[in-house]
Amino acid sequence: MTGTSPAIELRGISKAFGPVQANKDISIRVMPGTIHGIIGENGAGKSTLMSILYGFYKADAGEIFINGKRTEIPDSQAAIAAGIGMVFQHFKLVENFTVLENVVLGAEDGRLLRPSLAKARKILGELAVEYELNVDPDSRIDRIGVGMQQRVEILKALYRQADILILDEPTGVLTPAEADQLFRILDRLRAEGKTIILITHKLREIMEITDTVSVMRRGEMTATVRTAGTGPDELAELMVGRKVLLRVDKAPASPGKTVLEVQNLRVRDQQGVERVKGIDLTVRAGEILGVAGVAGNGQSELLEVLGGMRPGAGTVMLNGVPLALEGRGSDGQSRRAAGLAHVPEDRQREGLIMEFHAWENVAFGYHHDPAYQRNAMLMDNAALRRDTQAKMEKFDVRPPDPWLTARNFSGGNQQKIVVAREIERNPDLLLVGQPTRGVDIGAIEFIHRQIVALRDQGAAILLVSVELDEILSLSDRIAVIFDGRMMGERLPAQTDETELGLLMAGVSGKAA
Amino acid sequence: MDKMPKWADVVLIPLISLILAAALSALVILAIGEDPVAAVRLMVSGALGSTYGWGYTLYYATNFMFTGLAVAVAFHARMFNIGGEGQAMLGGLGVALMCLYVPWPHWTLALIGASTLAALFGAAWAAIPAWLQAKRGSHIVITTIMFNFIASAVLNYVLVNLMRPQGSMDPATARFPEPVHLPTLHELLAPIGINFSKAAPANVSLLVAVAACVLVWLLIWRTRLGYEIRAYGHSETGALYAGISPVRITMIAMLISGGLAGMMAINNVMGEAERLVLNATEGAGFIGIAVALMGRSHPFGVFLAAILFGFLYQGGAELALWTSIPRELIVVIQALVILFTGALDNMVRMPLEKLFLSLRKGRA
Amino acid sequence: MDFLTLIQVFDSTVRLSTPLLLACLAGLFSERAGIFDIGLEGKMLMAAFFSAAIASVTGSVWLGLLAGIAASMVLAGLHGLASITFRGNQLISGVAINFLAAGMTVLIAQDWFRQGGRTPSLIGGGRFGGLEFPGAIGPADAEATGRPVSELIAGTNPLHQVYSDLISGHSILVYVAFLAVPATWWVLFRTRFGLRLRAVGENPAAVDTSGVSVVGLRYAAVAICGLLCGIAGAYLATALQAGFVKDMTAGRGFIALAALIFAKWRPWQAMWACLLFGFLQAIALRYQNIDVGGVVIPVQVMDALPYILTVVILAGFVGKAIPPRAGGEPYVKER
Amino acid sequence: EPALIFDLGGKFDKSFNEAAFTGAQRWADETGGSFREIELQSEAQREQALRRFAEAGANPIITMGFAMADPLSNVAPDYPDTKFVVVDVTWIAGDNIRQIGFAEHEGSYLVGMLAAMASKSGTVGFVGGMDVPLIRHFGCGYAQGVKSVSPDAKIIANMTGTTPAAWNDPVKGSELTKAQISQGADVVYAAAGGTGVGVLQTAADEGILSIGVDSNQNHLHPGKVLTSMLKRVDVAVYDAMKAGGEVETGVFVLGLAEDGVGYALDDNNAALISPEMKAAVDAAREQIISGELKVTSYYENDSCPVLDF
Ligand SMILES: Nc1ncnc2c1ncn2[C@@H]1O[C@H](COP(=O)(O)OP(=O)(O)OP(=O)(O)O)[C@@H](O)[C@H]1O
Ligand SMILES: Nc1ncnc2c1ncn2[C@@H]1O[C@H](COP(=O)(O)OP(=O)(O)OP(=O)(O)O)[C@@H](O)[C@H]1O
Ligand SMILES: [Mg+2]
Ligand SMILES: [Mg+2]
Repeated sequence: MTGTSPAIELRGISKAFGPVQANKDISIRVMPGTIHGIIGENGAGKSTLMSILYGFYKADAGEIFINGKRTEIPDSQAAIAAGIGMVFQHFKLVENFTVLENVVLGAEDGRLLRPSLAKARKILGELAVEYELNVDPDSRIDRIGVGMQQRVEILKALYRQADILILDEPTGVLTPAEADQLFRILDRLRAEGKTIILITHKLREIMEITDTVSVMRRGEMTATVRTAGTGPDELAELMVGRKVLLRVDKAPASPGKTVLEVQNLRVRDQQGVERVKGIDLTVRAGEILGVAGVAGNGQSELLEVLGGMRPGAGTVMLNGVPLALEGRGSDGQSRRAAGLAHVPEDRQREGLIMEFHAWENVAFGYHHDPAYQRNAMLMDNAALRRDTQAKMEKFDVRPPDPWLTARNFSGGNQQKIVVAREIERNPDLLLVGQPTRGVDIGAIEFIHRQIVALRDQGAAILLVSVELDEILSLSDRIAVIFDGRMMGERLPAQTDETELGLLMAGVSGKAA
Repeated sequence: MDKMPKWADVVLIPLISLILAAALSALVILAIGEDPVAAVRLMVSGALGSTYGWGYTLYYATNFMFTGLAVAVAFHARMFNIGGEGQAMLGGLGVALMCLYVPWPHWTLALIGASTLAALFGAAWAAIPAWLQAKRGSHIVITTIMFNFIASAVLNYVLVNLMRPQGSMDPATARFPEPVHLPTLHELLAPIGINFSKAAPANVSLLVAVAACVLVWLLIWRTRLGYEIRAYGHSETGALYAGISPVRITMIAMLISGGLAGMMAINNVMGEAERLVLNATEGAGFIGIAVALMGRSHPFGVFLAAILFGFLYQGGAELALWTSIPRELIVVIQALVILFTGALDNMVRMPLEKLFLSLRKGRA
Repeated sequence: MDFLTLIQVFDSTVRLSTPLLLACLAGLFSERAGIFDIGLEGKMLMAAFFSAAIASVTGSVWLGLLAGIAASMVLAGLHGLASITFRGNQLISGVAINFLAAGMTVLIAQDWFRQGGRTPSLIGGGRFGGLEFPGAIGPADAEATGRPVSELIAGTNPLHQVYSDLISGHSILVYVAFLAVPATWWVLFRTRFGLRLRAVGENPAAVDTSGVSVVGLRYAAVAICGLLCGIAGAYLATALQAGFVKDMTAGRGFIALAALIFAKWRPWQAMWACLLFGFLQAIALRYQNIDVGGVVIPVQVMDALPYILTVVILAGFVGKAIPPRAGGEPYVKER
Repeated sequence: EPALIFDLGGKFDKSFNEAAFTGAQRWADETGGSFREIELQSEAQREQALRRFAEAGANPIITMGFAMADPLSNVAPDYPDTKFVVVDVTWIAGDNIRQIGFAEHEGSYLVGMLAAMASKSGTVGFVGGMDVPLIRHFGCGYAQGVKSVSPDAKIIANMTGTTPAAWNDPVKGSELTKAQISQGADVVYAAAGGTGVGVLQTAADEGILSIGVDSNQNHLHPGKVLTSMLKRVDVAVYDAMKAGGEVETGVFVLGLAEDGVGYALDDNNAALISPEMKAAVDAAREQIISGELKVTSYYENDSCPVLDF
């Protein structure tokens, strides 16, 4: 292997999913023994590109060179043979298999299982020592945490003797401490001469560990630069295509009476695992309470209980009236009747029915509204369409066509429909989850302004977001959630990302 | 953008699927040494060539409208109700009880009473699978299959041991009394001067079935409940978000579905046989699946598909009568329709989507 | 019930469980790989017809068996095409296959034999006879001694009775079916193929990204399913009976499905479930109404019992039956 | 053109329906005529089949089995110009209907005698089809015949089921036969339509004798079928077709005297029936015809003097 030929070279990769062009004519080169970062907004096509390299998807056009040799990668088998390993954004593990079985799957030595398992057990032991990747080989995947699961994925790749390791957003589900450990491992792998591609949204991580970085936007590769020669500002600009100014102009809050009061709230998920472990919080009229935290620490469940989507235990008072947390009166209808509105975290799975027309979606959750009824039996669809038209125009939904199905709007416009529907209700309390996930910068600003305007009208707003920037710029108070508990509350002016980051990792810094 | 225009999805795909099914059926007929053209001609003349044929075609179509609507309503809530057969059997029991043990003064009242009990019995038979699905997550397909078998055992027991008249040998109820006789199309049309075949069993239930189509259409597309059913069918998490109770919708959709299937009995039990016999449903519950698939779960589509299957059924009976092609030919056709419009949908859809995509790209 | 009668009932239980067991194991392979199959019934029926038809034409039951397997595998291939290649709805495909078999068998039977949708009765080499184990009492002894078998058996010791009546004398397919149980267990839990098969029913993406073909595995599973259903159908037509009659599977495919759920998709449990359902059938066949401690259970209850039990299981009153996680879902990478 | 409607067992049940087909075929072969036919698939079809043939102008329309009684009494009045013939029904009203019944108990008596004479174990079996008076009628005559030869013979009687499916369930027939064999039966009489195929098959497999019904079933397993209780449905159908649209209506019951029932003796079972057996049976036949010997009918008071069902 000569030092000059890149470990990976992609030339002119293109990929369309039906009408969506996920990758357009993308080329990159990654030198051996380096860590190459890829950043880009949601939906930019990062995962798609890497899945093509790993043979999971087939590119419509383009060539792949591994160590300078042109290589066809029609399936993952070919990728593995070429020395590529990949840790997917969504892990690909068999949940009710043991760690050992997952590692062996597809890499067995013979037709019989036992010898393979025995051998894998031995090698796993060695790898554990070498890379500090300790996992009990006999635990079932569904009984171990996500951090562990990620280790299993890395072990899978190492067991297959991958020289090239692709990690797709590996830190999204990790605490900072776990992330640090991961980076130590990556460092060591690089030192051994392995090539690593790291996809992440976190500029800090890019700056910390990568050698080179590529930026993707809307399916295209907009730039590849040496990490040492750039900075977060430039990268952010490359990412969204223009100067980023994540500052929301807003007047200071003037909080009024308490609207939402939560005491000792507990929530279990479907498997019976407690995800929210006794949370207290209050939100007052005319203020925005931001809840920060790493994804998966119970903030989704918190929103879901408040929004009436799942049962919980504890006390929740809205305008001084207790809300039912399970059984009768604990559903979304009752919540809306009590003056609550909810912009859910996942607009496509929750906030919208993708097969419904825009006008049908504008009634979603409010289909009992008397304004939408013609008589006791039938709905007044004409009125609904008029209402939709008005909302679309006010919120600048493009195209403003009530007859379009939700699926046919872009992500940002889908979100605008949801936000319009909820904000236009003038709720006492608005729950907002990840309001700008996958939304372009223009729409972000618009949506932020609408939220602030609602606050200024005197509504109480509970904002949940994994984007610290968003939390910092929108909130009047910030609460940090970790492992289902509140770690503490800060005022945005008196804190910074570092402190919040520590709290999010479960370390109560200044609190002591 | 959608991958395809809506009309292609609603009209073109079912049409192509149907043509494929028809072509294969023709091959089958050829393979058993018969002439497909002659067979079709015989089917057309036998099913549509006389008011007698129409009478049977519409009679069968009435059955299929009920069962097709039943399957369609459940489909809208993303449930696959294979239990129409059992629900219709139980509906028959309801009709028989009403007709035999209540002294009705007039058929109109009897029809109302019998439909109600038939719907109730059908709904009750759907209720347990629905409840198990909603509360326990047991797969409705498996439970409804099981309930079909249990229904036929129940009916068997009731007919053999309880409702068989003294001294009668066949496991069937007594004949219903004269006042509950439903007017046939002959009797309905005679006053307005149309001479419809006296022998054909199509009866006033046809009008009930058509009304059911309209009502189901209103229900699904014009009422809040329909809105909730469709929303739940498209996305369960979405339904939760909107405060639509999955348990409630599952139950209601299945109760409506079972009720519709049960109501089929006013046609075959009350309108035609005028007594309850074993296997009175003759597989109509299953044909409902094909009808709903063909009709894209839309009541109007169901209406058209029911007539098509009524034609196939009557035409098939004629074939069995006048040629050596067994009646099972229609079972094969039914299977092919289900296969192409249901299971192999993508086989037709994928190339079409590509075609439309390239057409659009070409234009752009 | 005296001891001999009990043996008799168990004997008939074994006979009646065999098709259930074969179909149940067939379903097990398919569903463990994530392909739900409510078309077991249809595949069995098709196999029953073709095995009987070919056996009656050629006079060789072995050719019949092959034909039955081939026919069943064609339907299995169709199910694979619909649910794997074209990613259609597996349940709808199963329903279609059941109808297709119900119709085609009669149609072809009528065309070939003109006997109202049946095949001619199979005689001699057209049928699987019983395997007489060494030392067991069978028809040969009866002929030799000139006394009926029942009398001979009644006159021997219980162990010999069990051996002669229950163990010996079944057709070879019965032994195949029961040997298939440990074989299935071994394949599933002790081989590479089994590991992959189970994985593909739980999370096909994991298998795919491990460099193994999901499509290949699923087709293999569906083919095994076809093979076993083929044997089940052939057993019905050429061993349990002597020829094909219309709809002769009579819901056995669905009982097998019920047994599969009952067994929670595990091979040994599948065997016990099938034996239980076979036992219920044996009882229902022999006795019209069963008197249990003064309460008369009508035969219809016995007929419906497998179905009722399945519903009870599904309701979770006897433990929850959790199907393979990816079951019923086509593996779609690109929306 | 005459029409023939077969019952659920199907045209080729080797028994009841096949007998009708044989008669019709004989008529067609002899006269060169043709006839319409249909095999019913379900209860619900009965009326449609009747009406369809009547509409198409078929005459006479010959139907098989007691289950046609109700549909026929419903349809016949609508087509006064059409003649209907129904086999196994004798109790309905309608002056365009020819109703034909058989004295099955007389024929069964004769084969019962043969069974008792052929049995070595002293135990004989009876497998009935659907549990209805008609089949008990068969069984009762059979039992009387058995008892007349050996008064302490044991008779094991089973019915296949309670629905028409019982006419066509060979597996169940086979299992019931196995059960009877294990209880010692060495001759089994099947009066069960298509189900009997399974009975005869199993009897042959297990090395005991069987008795067929309706058609001559001796040829199914030569040397293993003791005899068949003939019910001359074929003759009835043949006669009706021959008479055509002029067929005489009313109720006709055919017994030994009319040669409507009997037992089959041919090459296939010649070795099984010794001259003494034949002599005894023929003597009984004469006595029954002459009225000297009376076989009690199950219908008389819905019970059988020598057998409990
Ligand atoms: N399997 C698929 N089928 C259809 N469309 C897809 C599929 N996967 C991705 N897409 C679409 O392709 C585009 C690129 O998606 P991709 O997952 O590659 O983005 P990403 O950059 O990884 O985003 P994120 O940061 O959210 O992970 C998006 O518009 C997405 O909706
Ligand atoms: N899953 C899908 N099915 C059909 N069409 C889609 C799908 N996803 C996206 N589209 C189409 O592709 C176009 C681009 O969608 P995408 O979500 O990538 O927009 P975008 O450029 O990211 O806009 P925004 O910034 O508003 O999110 C949309 O207008 C929509 O018509
Ligand atoms: Mg991604
Ligand atoms: Mg977007």
